[in-house]
Amino acid sequence: MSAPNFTGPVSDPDIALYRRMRLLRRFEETAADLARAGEIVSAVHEYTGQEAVAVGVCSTLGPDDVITSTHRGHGHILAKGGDPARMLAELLGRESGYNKGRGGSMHIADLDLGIFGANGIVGAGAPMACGAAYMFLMRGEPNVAVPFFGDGAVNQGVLLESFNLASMMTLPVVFICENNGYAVTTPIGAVMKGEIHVRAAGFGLESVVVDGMNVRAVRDAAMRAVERARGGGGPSFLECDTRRYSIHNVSAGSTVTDERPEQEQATARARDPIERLAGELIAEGRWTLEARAVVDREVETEIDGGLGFARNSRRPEAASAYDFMYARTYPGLPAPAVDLPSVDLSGAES
Amino acid sequence: MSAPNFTGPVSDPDIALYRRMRLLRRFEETAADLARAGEIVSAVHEYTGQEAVAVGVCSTLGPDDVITSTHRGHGHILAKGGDPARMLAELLGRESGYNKGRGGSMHIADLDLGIFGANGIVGAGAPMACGAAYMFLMRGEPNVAVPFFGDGAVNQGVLLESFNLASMMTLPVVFICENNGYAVTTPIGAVMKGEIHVRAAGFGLESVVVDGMNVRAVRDAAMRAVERARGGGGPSFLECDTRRYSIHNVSAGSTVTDERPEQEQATARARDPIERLAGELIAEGRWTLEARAVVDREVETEIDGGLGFARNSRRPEAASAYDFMYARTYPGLPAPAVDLPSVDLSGAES
Amino acid sequence: MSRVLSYVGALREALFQSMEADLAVLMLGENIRGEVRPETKGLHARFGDARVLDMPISEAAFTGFATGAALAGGRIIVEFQVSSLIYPAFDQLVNQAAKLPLMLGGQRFLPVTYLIMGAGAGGGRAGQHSDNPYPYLLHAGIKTVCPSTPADAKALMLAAIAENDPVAVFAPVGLYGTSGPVPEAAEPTVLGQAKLRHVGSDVTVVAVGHLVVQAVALAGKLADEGLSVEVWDPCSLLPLDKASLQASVNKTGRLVIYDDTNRTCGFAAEIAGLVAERCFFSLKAPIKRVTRADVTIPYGVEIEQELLPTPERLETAVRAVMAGSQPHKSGANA
Amino acid sequence: MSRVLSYVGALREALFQSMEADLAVLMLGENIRGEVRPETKGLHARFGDARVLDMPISEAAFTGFATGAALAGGRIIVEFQVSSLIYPAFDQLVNQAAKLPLMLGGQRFLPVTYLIMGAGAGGGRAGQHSDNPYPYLLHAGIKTVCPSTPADAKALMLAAIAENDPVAVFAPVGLYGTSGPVPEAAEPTVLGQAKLRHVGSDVTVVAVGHLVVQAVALAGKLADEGLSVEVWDPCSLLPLDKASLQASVNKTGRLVIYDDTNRTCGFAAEIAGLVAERCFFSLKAPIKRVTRADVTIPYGVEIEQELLPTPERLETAVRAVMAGSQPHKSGANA
Ligand SMILES: Cc1ncc(C[n+]2csc(CCOP(=O)(O)OP(=O)(O)O)c2C)c(N)n1
Ligand SMILES: Cc1ncc(C[n+]2csc(CCOP(=O)(O)OP(=O)(O)O)c2C)c(N)n1
Ligand SMILES: [Mg+2]
Ligand SMILES: [Mg+2]
Repeated sequence: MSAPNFTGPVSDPDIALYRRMRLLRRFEETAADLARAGEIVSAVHEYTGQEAVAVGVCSTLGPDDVITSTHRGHGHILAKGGDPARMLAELLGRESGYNKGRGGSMHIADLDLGIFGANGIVGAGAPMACGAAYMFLMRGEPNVAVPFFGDGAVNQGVLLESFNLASMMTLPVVFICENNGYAVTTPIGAVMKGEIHVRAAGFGLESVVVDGMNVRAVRDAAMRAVERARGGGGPSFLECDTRRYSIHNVSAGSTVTDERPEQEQATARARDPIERLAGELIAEGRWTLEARAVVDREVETEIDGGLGFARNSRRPEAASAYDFMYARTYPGLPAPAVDLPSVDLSGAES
Repeated sequence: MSAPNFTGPVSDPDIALYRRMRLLRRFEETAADLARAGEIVSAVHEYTGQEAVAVGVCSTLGPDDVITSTHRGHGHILAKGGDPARMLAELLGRESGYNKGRGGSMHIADLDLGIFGANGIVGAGAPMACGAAYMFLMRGEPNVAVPFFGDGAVNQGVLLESFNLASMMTLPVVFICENNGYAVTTPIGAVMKGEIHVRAAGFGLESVVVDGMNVRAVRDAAMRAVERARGGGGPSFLECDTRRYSIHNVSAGSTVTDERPEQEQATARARDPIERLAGELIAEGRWTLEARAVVDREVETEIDGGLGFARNSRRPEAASAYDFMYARTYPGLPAPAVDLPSVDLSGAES
Repeated sequence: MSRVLSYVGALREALFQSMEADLAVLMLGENIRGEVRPETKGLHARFGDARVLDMPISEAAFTGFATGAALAGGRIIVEFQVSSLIYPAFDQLVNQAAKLPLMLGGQRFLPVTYLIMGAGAGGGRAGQHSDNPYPYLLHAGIKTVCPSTPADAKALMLAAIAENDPVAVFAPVGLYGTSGPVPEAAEPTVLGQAKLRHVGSDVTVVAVGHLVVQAVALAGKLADEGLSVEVWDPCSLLPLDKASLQASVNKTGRLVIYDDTNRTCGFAAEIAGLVAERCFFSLKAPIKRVTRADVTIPYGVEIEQELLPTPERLETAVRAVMAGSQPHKSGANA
Repeated sequence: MSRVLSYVGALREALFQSMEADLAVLMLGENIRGEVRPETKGLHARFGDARVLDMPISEAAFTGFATGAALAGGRIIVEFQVSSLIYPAFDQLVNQAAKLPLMLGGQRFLPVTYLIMGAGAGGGRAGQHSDNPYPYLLHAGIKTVCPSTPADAKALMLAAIAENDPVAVFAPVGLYGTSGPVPEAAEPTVLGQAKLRHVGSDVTVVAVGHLVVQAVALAGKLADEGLSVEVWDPCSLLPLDKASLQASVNKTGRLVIYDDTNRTCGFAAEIAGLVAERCFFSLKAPIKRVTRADVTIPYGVEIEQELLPTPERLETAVRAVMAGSQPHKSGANA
């Protein structure tokens, strides 16, 4: 059970899982606070509650593997090894952010870490993962591509088409469905009949359900699917039963309340993936409360440091607003918002 | 076993099936000839070989039921009760055509017969069938909606989304997949793994496979699905194993040859649905060769009459080119191809 | 009788009154049964499951569903909760719904309204949630309105629903914070009628949606200097009130177009083309377009502003056409 | 060395030479392994399964697949076998591929070419197969070329594939029957360079794709009458050679745009807007657009012609701008 991209102070891989989940949790709580306070200007789709999925899955991946993510993407990016400082810088719209302040919450990417980006459009990342997986296959590289998406996405045409692409080409793709029961306010049971994993199996995907609040269960299931894909066995589908703790998203001044049944939320919190793993590790005698406190403090320090870095970074210069639209620009391309010089410059001469 | 929309000279419903299949066959051979000769200006996607599907399915439908069709639509429309004369008129671009010469081969429709139209875009009719089915359900009407589509369509997002719509709302929809093995030159096995009906079942659709070259088998399977839908039992999916006899489409001057294995074509023709039914009826002692010849001649007469009608009909007036774009037009809407009056008319005065 | 309603509240009232008045009216969209979306709050409680439908995240299919339901006798309102969600449904919009009536040779009407919420940029909505995609629908010939006041929001929404053709209603996010007097009665307006929001004689400013407010403010400011700006609000982008536009430009002789969508082949290009064709001899100065730059909207709010039409740029353009009415000589600008 | 090739044969040669030259180049599309499609005939036999991919009828997914493959190091050519097939893929084109480079803050290039076959109307292709949808892509900021000769087809296709951004290549169905000299060597052209197809001094005609041929024929005919028509072929619609367009209009003082796509917010609108903005003081007459009507193309070939840009209408427009250089007085036209 290796965790290729989880390096750092902890040597027990399960404690590394804890640490990473804790990082996701505290990052996201911090981001949500910043959004409520208006320091992050856009809405933030909080990942809290679902940490076991991103961390369990990404613990089986290396930097040459690719993920695509969603509107609720911070967790995936951190789990794949993303730097919280550069992520916070992106959320604050700074030049030092992953996307130089151009992307924001829904587009954070680190191509060098195989993070092809969060995506504001439900389901849209999956076909890109298939394309990357094809390149791996074609070049004989043992990498895999892992698209994350929610329960709501399984009704989106482009995702369903992607199931077929992966299946027909025997691509090294592991589809990860985070079934948190809702798309905004709409329960999945109201917009589909039957089970998500059954639908996926109908496309010829090797398909299983796993407890998405149990990081070791997710990791083990993901490992099987990833090894299968690396070995040429083709695509699989992992339905992770999970819950988000927060409302759909948070932003400054929002008055939206949670419409989900209270009991459901209480039950979800009782399954908290972070507390669960910590409790198990301590019960297994592999860890102590004190050691946990040390890790928690390290995480706090990492986030605080990241936030300091982000806040101290500069914002993009106004003059750079046109940058990156094209790899190559041409005279007059891209067209500006106003074409004023010509008012005075256009002449009757040829 | 009623055949609600098959009226006319034959009282034995199975002979009515024969007659209708024969009509489809001869209509399509005629249309293909007209296309090759350039009298029909557009390409024609020949339905020959697949007659048992359209006829078997539509024999279970009445005029209040709805179908949506495809680029290969003539057969569906005739089977649902379409008038060959008005269809030929449409193919020749005449005012007396179903769509007043505006639609052509890929858009023939008769809303009064519940024919929502052929469609030039693969898969695009299915969601419309779902919408019609919803209106039936909402108004408490016992009608069903039946989208036809090919094997190639089962990889198209909007069709897959429609499977879910029908399933989630328990709509009275019977999806008819005509699996003729190919999308243009691409075999279905090259663009998907596994079975089409299994994929459909994964969406919660009641799903069966039927011999699409056996009209009575198709009819019986469709009847079960249609009755189920009328009774509130929800949607089903019928995969019809069939073959088209011709190349993908025919048009004047085309030099495209058939790339499919010759043996495959020979086997398909040996399963000819029309010969099969005729042979069975005669073997069952319900019919004679002589009676068959009479029916065949009637069909010939009907087509000849239709072609005469079409050829004698007038073409749309040039001045009517802008008609039907909107239910309600406005000054300047729709905009014309050239805005000449204003060159001389636009003045400096207000 | 008028009361003050918010822009979104006015849209909501039009939905309620339309559904009240005609049992054939259904509404479908994502999450519209919940209480999160202000434009549909209470609609489900009032009209029930059969007429208020929560859709799966299947924009293409539910757009086609609306087409089929309309052909089968319904009068359907489809909500897109974000403007860019028309893209996954694009084939069903521009190649199906927009074309069906003609392809059918007029066999049926197609009464469908597309309500496109949250159109436009602002506040870090970033690349994929900042579009104002009406030029795509205009090019496809889909009737389109973009109301700029709460009263118009209600009247145009009512008119769109009553129309027997597909109509797209754009609700700019830039107007969500506004409110104003709205008549209680259900009084649909006639499509294709522009409004003069400020009368002037020196230059015509065509402004759309939330930019109308900004243009009127500028007109007020410049009036103090003796510069007389006419602000022309199309209200309905297709049909377009060409006669009234021509009248305005023929009067002022100058035109600036102030429009918050991409420049190339945008609405401003169409207005410029129209006026260059029809009012040429009245024009005293070049036509100026103040639009978005043709650049994906970045997240950072400071650079975002560089790319959007701003009142400052509008003012510069207005002053430029006033100054530029005399020919200047110099080299071409690429 | 040049030989005569057909238009489609020239495109095909560019595909072969690009794949020959760079192992990273892959092509994907529907039915491209078969022998039906002339532009890819023999490609699969030559380059094999790994580099020539037959795709399922999943336009959205395979467009996204190309994006992902490009981010992972490929240089991808995507074929749409009919122009309207960009609609099911619209989100992946305009909201993903077009925006990714900026949203990523420039982390990667996106070398993808969209080859859009059979664009345009003609011969009963009817409502859903007659579109010429480049304005949609231009509005989205996607680089777009529309070659009008076999030589340009090859040179622009090579350039598109070599470009490190998404580029759409439109192959008008109206040019399928044409042929002409094409250099054997792989010589990509530079994007954004227009060509004067006929030099003149009285009026500039901007013509696109298959209409270039018609415009040149008309220029020849009118030359006999002493009317000197300049035919300007943009070749590349985005980037656009604005400098050369301005030079031409500044010389002639008159402009007619001859473009085979819908009028409203079309390419002709953009050209008119640009010239009304930049060459105003050179203009001697109203700008005229000869385009399609904003009407779904009907099946019947006679009425189809009523709605398309025709040489007759072009001639009328050219004569009108020549005559219309003096102001006329009368009422406005709605
Ligand atoms: C194609 C598309 N449709 C709708 C939306 C608006 N939207 C954003 S998130 C969301 C809900 C997604 O639900 P799910 O996939 O279950 O993910 P979750 O939010 O639960 O993580 C919706 C409807 C969108 N961004 N893209
Ligand atoms: C969405 C879409 N993609 C591609 C095409 C081009 N096209 C027309 S028919 C066809 C093949 C369809 O195959 P299938 O669905 O099996 O029907 P069949 O032709 O076999 O009856 C294709 C690719 C189209 N019309 N629509
Ligand atoms: Mg969810
Ligand atoms: Mg087929």
